Order: sequence, then C-alpha cells, then structure tokens
Amino acid sequence: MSAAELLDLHRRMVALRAFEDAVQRQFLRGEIHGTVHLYTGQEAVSVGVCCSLQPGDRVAATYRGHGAALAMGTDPRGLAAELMGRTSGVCGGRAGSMNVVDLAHGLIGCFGIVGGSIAAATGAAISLGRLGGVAVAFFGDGATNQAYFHECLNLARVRDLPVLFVCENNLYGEFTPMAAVTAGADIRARAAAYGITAERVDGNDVEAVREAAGAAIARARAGSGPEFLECLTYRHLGHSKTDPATYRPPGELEAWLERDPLMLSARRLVELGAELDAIKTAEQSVRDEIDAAVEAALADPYPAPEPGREYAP
Amino acid sequence: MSAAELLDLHRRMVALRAFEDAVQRQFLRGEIHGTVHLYTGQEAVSVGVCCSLQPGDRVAATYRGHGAALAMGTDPRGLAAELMGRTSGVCGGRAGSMNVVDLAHGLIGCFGIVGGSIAAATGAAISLGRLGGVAVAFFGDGATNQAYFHECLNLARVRDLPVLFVCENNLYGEFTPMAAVTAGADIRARAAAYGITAERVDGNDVEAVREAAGAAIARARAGSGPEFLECLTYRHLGHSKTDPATYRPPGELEAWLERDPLMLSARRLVELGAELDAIKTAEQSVRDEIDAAVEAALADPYPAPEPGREYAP
Amino acid sequence: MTVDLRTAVRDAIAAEMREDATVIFFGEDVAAPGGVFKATVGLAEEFGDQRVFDTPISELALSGAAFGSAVTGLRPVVEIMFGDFMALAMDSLINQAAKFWYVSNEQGSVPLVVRCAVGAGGRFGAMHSQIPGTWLHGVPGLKVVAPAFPADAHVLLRAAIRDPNPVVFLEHKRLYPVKGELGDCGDLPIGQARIVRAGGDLTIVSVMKGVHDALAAAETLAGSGIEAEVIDLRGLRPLDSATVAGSVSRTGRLLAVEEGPLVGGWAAGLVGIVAERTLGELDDLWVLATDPTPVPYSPTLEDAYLPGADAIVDSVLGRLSASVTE
Amino acid sequence: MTVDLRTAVRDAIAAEMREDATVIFFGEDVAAPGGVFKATVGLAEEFGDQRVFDTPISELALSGAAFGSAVTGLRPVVEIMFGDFMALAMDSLINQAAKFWYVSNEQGSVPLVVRCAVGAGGRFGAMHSQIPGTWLHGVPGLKVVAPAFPADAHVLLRAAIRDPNPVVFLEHKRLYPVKGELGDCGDLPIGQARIVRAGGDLTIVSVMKGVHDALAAAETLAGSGIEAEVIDLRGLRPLDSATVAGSVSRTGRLLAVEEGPLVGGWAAGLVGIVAERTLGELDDLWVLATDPTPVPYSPTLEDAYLPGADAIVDSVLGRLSASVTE
Ligand SMILES: Cc1ncc(C[n+]2csc(CCOP(=O)(O)OP(=O)(O)O)c2C)c(N)n1
Ligand SMILES: Cc1ncc(C[n+]2csc(CCOP(=O)(O)OP(=O)(O)O)c2C)c(N)n1
Ligand SMILES: [Mg+2]
Ligand SMILES: [Mg+2]
Repeated sequence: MSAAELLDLHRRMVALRAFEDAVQRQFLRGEIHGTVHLYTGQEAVSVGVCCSLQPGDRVAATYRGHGAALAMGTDPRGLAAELMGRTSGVCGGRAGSMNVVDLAHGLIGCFGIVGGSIAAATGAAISLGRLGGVAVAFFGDGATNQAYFHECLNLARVRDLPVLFVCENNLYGEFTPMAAVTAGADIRARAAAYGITAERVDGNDVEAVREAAGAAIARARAGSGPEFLECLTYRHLGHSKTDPATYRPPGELEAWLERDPLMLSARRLVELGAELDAIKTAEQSVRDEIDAAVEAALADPYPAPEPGREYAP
Repeated sequence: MSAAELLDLHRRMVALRAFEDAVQRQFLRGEIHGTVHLYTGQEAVSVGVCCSLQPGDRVAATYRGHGAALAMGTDPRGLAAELMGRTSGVCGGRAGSMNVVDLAHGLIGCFGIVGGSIAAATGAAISLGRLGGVAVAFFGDGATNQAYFHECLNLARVRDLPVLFVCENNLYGEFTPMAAVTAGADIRARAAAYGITAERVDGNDVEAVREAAGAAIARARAGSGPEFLECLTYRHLGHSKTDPATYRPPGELEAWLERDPLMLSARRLVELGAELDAIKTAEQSVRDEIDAAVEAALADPYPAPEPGREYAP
Repeated sequence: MTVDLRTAVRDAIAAEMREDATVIFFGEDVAAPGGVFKATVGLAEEFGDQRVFDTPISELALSGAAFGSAVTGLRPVVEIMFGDFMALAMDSLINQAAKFWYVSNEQGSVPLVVRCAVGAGGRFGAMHSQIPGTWLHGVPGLKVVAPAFPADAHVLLRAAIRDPNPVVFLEHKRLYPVKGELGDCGDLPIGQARIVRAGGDLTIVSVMKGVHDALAAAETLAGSGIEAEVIDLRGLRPLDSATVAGSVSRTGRLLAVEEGPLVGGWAAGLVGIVAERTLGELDDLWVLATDPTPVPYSPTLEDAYLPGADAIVDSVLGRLSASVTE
Repeated sequence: MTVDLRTAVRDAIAAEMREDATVIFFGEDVAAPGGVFKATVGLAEEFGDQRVFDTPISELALSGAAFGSAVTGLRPVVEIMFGDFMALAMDSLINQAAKFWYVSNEQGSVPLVVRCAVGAGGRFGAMHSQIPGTWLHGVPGLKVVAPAFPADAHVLLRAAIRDPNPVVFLEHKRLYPVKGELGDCGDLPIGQARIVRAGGDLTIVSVMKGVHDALAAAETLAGSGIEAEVIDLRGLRPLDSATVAGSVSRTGRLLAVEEGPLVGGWAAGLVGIVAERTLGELDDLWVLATDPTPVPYSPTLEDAYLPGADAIVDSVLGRLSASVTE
C-alpha cells in the first residue's frame, strides 16, 4: 500500500475516532440520549473492509455502528443529528444511535438485535446474487452464539450467496468475556464447519484488514459464495455509556492501547516516508471537520410529533 | 457383546419395527389420525443408545419418536392408545404421535418442533449436572440447521452439561436431501467447532451404536460435558404418512434395505452361534406381543371433552 | 374458473412471478416437492432454482433473508410451513421488517410476504394447529391477511405480494380443499372486511374457517327466524372495525367467533373497539372462543375444542333467549 | 422497608433462592455484572456459579434450557435482558413450556420464570423499548405478570417462582428507580387486579408505568371534580376482568390505558371482555393507546408517543365533555 493510500485510510479512521470522541462529549452534555455504543479502538475494521466496496454493495452493521456508517460515507452531521434526535438526522431522529439506516450509502441498517445484521446481509446477498454486488455483515464475537449466525451462514453457503461475514472479535460481549460464553475458542472453526473459507486477521492493522477483506470481497464478487473474516480487535471504552468496564483484567486495556489502530497506521505512515507533522496536520483537519459537523447538528430542530399520522408506504 | 445381549437388543428393535408396522395398519384403517412419522429402519439408533441409560437419565426425542419412547420403556399399548387418541394413551390422547411425553420412563418429550428436543435435553442436563445422570437428545440431520442446535450445543459446552446429542442422519429432512440444505457436508465438524467430541457411527449396526453411545454416555456421566454422536441411518418409508418418497434416487432404498438394522443384527446373532429358528421364534413372540398391545388399545374409549374445565397445575 | 384455495394460492404466486421478475419464493420443501400441503406445485419448474428454492430448516434465517432481500430490490414470498413455527421466525419480522419503513424515516419499504398454514381440525396436535395471528396482530408495520375463500386468497395474496409492507398471510389448512369461483380477480386492498351474508338480527364476524362455520350457522338460525349478518374480516391487521361497527349499528348485536382463546385474541379486541364506537346502539355483544388450552389431538377433544357451526348456533340461541328472558 | 423496584426484584429472587435450593437464575450479563439494569447485583456472589450464571447471547437456548430444567426438578428464573428480544425466545415458551402440562396429560408442570425489562421512555429506540406482553398474552398455559409497585414486584415475583406454570415477568424500565414500601409481603396469587384508588366517576385501568400515570391523572381530574377509580391489573394473563367489571358496574365508565397500539393490545381485549359482561351498566368505554408505530427515539417523538398522565387527563375530559354535549 502506498503512503497516499494509507494516509487516506488513516484519515478515515481518525474521522471515526473523532466522531466517537465528539459523541462522548455530547452525551455528557445531555445532547445524546438513552445510550450509545462507541466504536473507539475498532476503527481499522470497518475502514479496512468498506474501502474495498463498490457502489451497489450493501452493508449491515450493529448498534455499535457509527464506524460502519461513516466508513460507508454517511454524512457525519446527519449521523450526529440522528444521535441527537433531530429532524436532520439520517433517519429523522426516529432511529437513534442503535438503528441507523442510510440506504443512499449502502447501509441497509444498524441493528439493535444482536445477530440481526447477519440476517440482513444474508438477505441482501440474495438480491445481489442476481444484481451483482457483495453484501457485508458486521457483527461481534457475542453474535456468533446467536441463532442468526448459525442459520444464516448455513443458508449463505447452501445458496452460495455473495456475502462477507465480518466478525469483530473485541473479546467481550457487553461485560462478559468472549471465552466464558463461546465454546470451542476459535470462531473460524464454526464458519469452516459450514464450508465457508474463514480467516483471522489483526483487526487493528488497517492494511491487513484491507488486504484480507479486499481479497474476500473480490472472491465473493467473482462468485465464490460466502466468506468469513474474523478481525481481532478491542474496544477502548466500556460496552455502552453506562459501563465503566471494570471487568477487564488490569493491564489489558493498556496493552491494547499500545496497539491502537490509529497509532499503528501513523507509525506505518512514517515508515513509508510520511512526515509526522503532515500526519498530525491531516489528523487535525479531519478532527476539525468532524467537530464542526457535530456542533452544527446541535443547531438543528427536534422533530414535531404528528399524532395520528399514518406511517405506511 | 454376547449373543444373549445382542438378542436382547434385537428383540427390542423388532418391537420397534413391529410397532410401526402395526401403526401403519391402524393408520390405514383410520384408527390413527392426522399424520405419523415412522421410525422404520432407524431402530438401531434409539435401541443402541437407550440401552446404556440408567434410571434418572432423561431423553428428549422428535415427532419421529415412537422408537425412542419404546426404547425407553413406554408401554406399547399406552403408546398405541395415544396415537389413537384414547383415554388410556400415555398422554390421555391429548398429545398424539408427535408430542408424546412419558416422564415415568424418563422421556421428557417428543417434540413437534424440529430442534425442540435439543433444547429440552440441554435444559434437563442442567438439572442432571446437579442430581447426577445424563440427558440424551435425539434429532435429525435437518435439525442441525436449526437455531436450537447451535445455541444449545454452545451452551452445553460452555456449561459442561452432561448431555449426549444424537443426530440421526437419515439423509433427508422431509423431502429434501440433507446435502442440499446442510453446508459443509460433515455435521461432526459443527459439533467439533464448539469443542464437543464428535463421532460418527453406522446407525444401522446396533452393536456399534451401543458401543459408541455407551462410551459417550459413560464419559458424560463421569463429567466430560456434552458429547455428540452422528448415527448414519435411513428411514425405509416416507417422511410421514402422506409421503410416497418419490424423491429418492432409484436403488437407494434397496441398498439400504440390504443394510436393514434388523437383518444385520440377525446375521450377527447367527455368527455368534444363535439358531436362526430361535431368532425367528423370538421375533415372532415380540411381534405377537406388540400386535396384541396395539389391538388391545382399540378397545379403549375416547376421552370425553370437559368444556370449561381449568387445566393448570 | 372454479378452483380450490390451494390452487388459488399457487396461481397467485405464479401470476405475480410472471408479471414481476423481482418476486422470489422460498421455504422448506416448497420447490421440488411443491410444499407439504401441495400449495406450490409446479412453481420451481416454471421459474427455476434462482427464483424458487428449498431452504434449510431455519425459520429465523428465512424471515431474515426475506427482510434483507426485500430492502434491496426483491419481493420475497416465504413459506413458514406451519404457522406454529412462526415463533421461530418472529424476531426478524417484528424487529426488522415491521420497523424498517418508520425507523428509517421512510427511506425504504419492505415488500415481503410470509405465508403459513394454520389452524386446527386436522388431528395434527398442539404444535401443528395454532393460528399465530394473535402473536402478530399487535405489531405496527405488519399486515396480517386471513382469507376464507379461494377468490379472496388469490386476490389478497397478489395484493400482499405487491404491497410495500411486510404481510403475514394465513392459510387455514381445512380450507385448502374448499372450492370457489375466482371471478374477475380485480384489485382488492388489504384490510377490508366483507359482508358475506346480509341479515338484520345480529352480526357474526370471523375469519378463515370461522366464516364458513358462521355461514352454516346463519342458515340454521334462519330456520328459527333469526337472520344473521355474517362478516368475513379477511385479515387481522389492519382490522376493519369500521365495517363491523356499521353492521352492528344496523343489527344491534355482535358475535365474534375465534379459533383460539378469548384472552389475547383478536375477537375480544375487535369487540372492544366496536363497543367503543357503537356503545349506544348495542343490545349485546360477545365472543365465542376456544377453551384456553393447547389444541388437543384426540378427535373427540379437538372437535369439542373448535367453535364450529353448531357451537355458534347454540351460542346465539342461548344468548338471545337469555336477553329475552331478562 | 422502603426499596426501589429494582431491589424488590433482586430481593425476591434472593429470598426464593435461599428458601428453595432448586431455584436457579441465569441470563446474559446477570451474574458477575449483576445485570444491565443492575437488578441482580450480588446474587452470583451469594449463590455461586452453579445457581447463578452468565450465558451466551442465545435467547432461544435460554428459554429452552429453562423448559428442560423446569421439567426435571429445577425452578429456573431466566432473564431476557430486554423484552424486545423475547421474540427470539418465544418458540420454547409457547410450544414447549406453555403446552407441557396440558399435552402431557398433567404428568408434569413447568415452574419457570422469564423476566425481562420492558417499555419505552428511556430513549432506547425501537428495538429496546417494546412491551412483549401482547405477543404472549394469548398463549394458554402461560402467565404474564406486570407489576407497577415494588411491593407487588417483590411478592409477585416470589409467587411466579413458586408457581408451577411458566410465567413471564415484565419489569418496566422506568419503574426500576420507583420506591415503595415492601410491607409484610404476604402471599398474593398471580392474576389479581387491585383497586389502587377509589372513585365513582370512571374506572381507569392500566399496568406498570401506566398505573402511575393513571394515578397522577386521577389527582388532576379530582381537581376538576372527577373522581377516577384506578385499577392496577398487575398482569395480562390471567386477566382479571372481573375486578374491572365490578368497578365498572359502579362507575359506568371504563378507560384502559396501554403503552402500545390499540389493535392487538391487551386494552382493547379487556374492554371487549368487560363490555360483554357489563353492557347494560355502561355509559362509556374506550382505550387510550399509542399510535401504531414503532417506538421513536427522538425525545420529542417518544414523549408524544407515550400516553402519560396529561394524555389521560385530556382523554378523560374530552370524552366526558363529548358525552355531556351529546
Ligand atoms: C438478541 C439480543 N440479545 C442481547 C442483546 C443485548 N446486547 C447488546 S450488545 C450485546 C453484546 C454483544 O456482543 P458482541 O456481539 O461481541 O458485540 P460488541 O458489543 O462486543 O461489539 C448484548 C448482549 C441484544 N441487543 N440483542
Ligand atoms: C421448526 C420446524 N420447522 C419445520 C418443521 C416441519 N418438519 C417436520 S419434520 C421435518 C424434517 C426434519 O428433518 P430431520 O431433522 O432430518 O429429521 P427426520 O424427519 O429425517 O427424522 C420438517 C421440516 C417442524 N416440525 N419444525
Ligand atoms: Mg464483542
Ligand atoms: Mg433426516
């Protein structure tokens, strides 16, 4: 990967990080309601996967979906406004953080039900098998114990559907360690048991993710049927806004912070000859853009209820 | 296995076969209603598994459950009466063929929902983990594509529950070949992916089934956690009463009839020194008993409805 | 053309598939075998494996795949073999399909249909005889269709396939062999009840098999000089309480007949909604439902469980004479 | 003792676990973390991993495991974290647990409890705000409990754990912090409504958060000289329509307030059942429900969606003045 290409991915990851930082601030200010599930630490996964997608491809993600949305091109202001429940939100404020949909950018949904993204992408792949294109499902390690995982992976293989299943293994489902509830230790073996090619990649290394996901997407596009990619990663923050993440063993977070995907890509950029200053400047301009977008959303109005209105197409 | 032991298993299998033959006759006479799913051809599985169970162990089976019920000791007359919808039925005629329960004999249920037996046995194993004992789930190849299979096998391994999962792979789910809907070809790989020891055995060879199941049950009893056994077998008849089974390739049934479990055990008995005549006599006496039991059930009354009665414990 | 309901269903799917290449159909044992109720025979041959296919026994994946394909350009029709298995498929229907239009701020619709065979009377026992309509009739964003006659089954299934909303389409097992004229098969919006028999003394409302029972009961009652108006709701959501209320305004009496228990059923809810609108005009209203038990297997028990024509007649006569005695 | 509902729940489980070694408790993030709503803090410490444990995210296996363990000697209490996820767990509840006693010819009972947090108002969006009671209130063999006060939550959860039937126990999220006296915590059978405020002008019935809204509305209405009787149903199945009918016989007017849509809801059904019994005594009856949409996220939309105290007051005043005008 050239420095320019990597810088592009780096900037995208910084955008995701900056967005979640801003969300955190707005949440604390009371502008974002209920709960949010931040993507901080996992940026290399959705950026590394989505950069290989083409127009017409489709993505389904989870309640931890800001990253996937931004990686697909969702407008940060529209996304922030959605989280704030404003009319200008990408779903008019009706969805909130957990259920974002942005069809114009190929995001068929973020799903509040664990495993729901797997079904949505599998179904989309039925369409794409006819129209051309690839569907991607993002989901967590915890979702691999859900009914959807099993039934959909089997169906996808049986029907040879063009879908990439991306498991973001961040070692926890909510407050419970993956190992405590996920038998067999290696999630790839589950996919392989359905005859699906299954790879694992360092989910904090955006180059590695792009390479593995790009190859899998290309294979699926060429007719290989479903593909499976486990991305080993870590969420830097708690599961959701109310979680201080005290269940983590001491030192675990620190070790992962050493492998912060943004730090890794910045370091690699330097290796590839980029100037540290130039990187910092680029980062700051991305951060400024995101901050401005999020701040701008604050000016947008709340939707006016329309009691009794019929909501059907 | 001694000739006497094998003769015992052989007699049990003949009982199952004779029962299904009688059921078929009564169905055609209109004495059994709705539909039935006959076990003919699969006798070695439930007989070979259940003979290693002890009092206090529990079994959950399917709508194709007459075999498992009889193998657990359900009274043939009570079972026949159930199928006929009589008061003397093991469930008073309320359940019918697909949903038989016989707690006194350790049968916690036959389940009309594909996969339901897996859940019931998994739950029973939570109890048995405390009380001692082993739970057994019988289910088909088709059930391995159901949500229950996935979620319960994972849970059983995570909690190290004493349960034996017995997959009766008869190559079809209803009218659809297993290979057409079951990705990955080898069901054992699925169990293995959860870290469950998985074996395959000739499900028409009652000695082989008893050996493999007996060892697995002993391991589970000793605390190994869940075990998985795939029994390769074949149903001689259609899926249910309305199915002429025309979807089978020519010659397939004939090849399997050559490996009829009753024929195999009879042959083996002869090898072990039993007299063919003695075997035939034993078979006939079992058949007579079963026929008499089924005929006797015909004399029993139909339940009288009690409209408005409260049915709650 | 006179066809049975089974054929009306099959022909509806076939007609829509011919007209619209985005319609696909899948389910368990529906393609090569043509369905366990033989309601989809010949579709696989006509439309090929890409449009009509057999699936694993994976009800949740089926509803999920229907959702995913419906929001990306197809019009999937899915068969859940028995309505009893709907519980396994419900999450995607409720949480994905039914919510998408509203939650996405109307970015996209979800034109899917889930068909299933429902109802008791076939000696299939407790897990193969339920009507899952009442698990679903309270879910905003879903439609639930429940035809009683071949012509309605045909027209409404075609309408369901064309409908941009997720539709659950209930087919009563005991109606598959029922024959009827297809007529000219014009368009028919989902959610319109129909007065299938006029009468001035009371209104009997039901769906599916219950409509036939109500019609038979009405004939018997006519012999006693009681003229019942019979309404076929033709579905549970949208619930056409307006047609029922209109009829009740004329007859003053309402009986809702449900194959299922009283509490939590559609009948009690309909009665409540109609009562709210017509209270001043009402002389009587009540529900004839089943006992609150699972569906029993034994013929004597299952027959007694079902609210057939005789039970309707008894109920009407009992209620009317009670109100006369009062 | 004054406790919040959250603590009342926790203490109920703990008390039953102390008294009965066959009670076990499991669910997602319930043991070590003490539940996402912190309603089960400390149970794992007190009772150990064999009796209180965290599970995979496998709602169907949870209900299935509850069934299997309940028919073999244990009394499992299961947490389905959000009621919205109940659709994933429903098959075993409906087809196994609810049917077992009847179908087995009363060979064995199924003493299990499924708890879940339900309801809107927390800005959790469409998939974390539903009340799944109406998916289940029509299922024979199930009980559905829905308390409004800490004391009832405590006593009814204990009763649910001791009950030989499968019980779904709904805990409204917005009630977790609500405080109340536990009282002497005698026995209380499941399925008994309670008149929580006496009044002669109309009867308002609801469950959970709706009861608090109804009480607040009743105070406001009292200021206008309208005395509302408020009934807390305390559950949906069995449905205590008798207590409501008794009240309506005195007040002549019935309003049922439901956090959920009209069609398919418990409120319309209750109104129908009560109308059937009290028609001659009724001056008015109606339902205040939500719009038939998914629960919106945005605060302005969610607040407008919910039928709070103000909406109840408006509805009562509007309806009463309309009937006066007539
Ligand atoms: C069906 C369902 N069960 C439970 C939940 C509650 N829940 C939300 S996120 C979560 C953990 C998911 O873990 P994982 O799949 O690893 O994803 P992560 O949050 O780690 O990204 C749980 C249990 C849910 N939303 N849906
Ligand atoms: C959840 C569910 N889906 C579908 C059915 C209908 N059905 C009954 S048996 C069967 C095939 C099951 O195949 P398999 O598991 O291989 O068992 P077998 O009948 O071959 O013994 C199907 C699809 C059902 N009973 N339950
Ligand atoms: Mg995770
Ligand atoms: Mg099979």
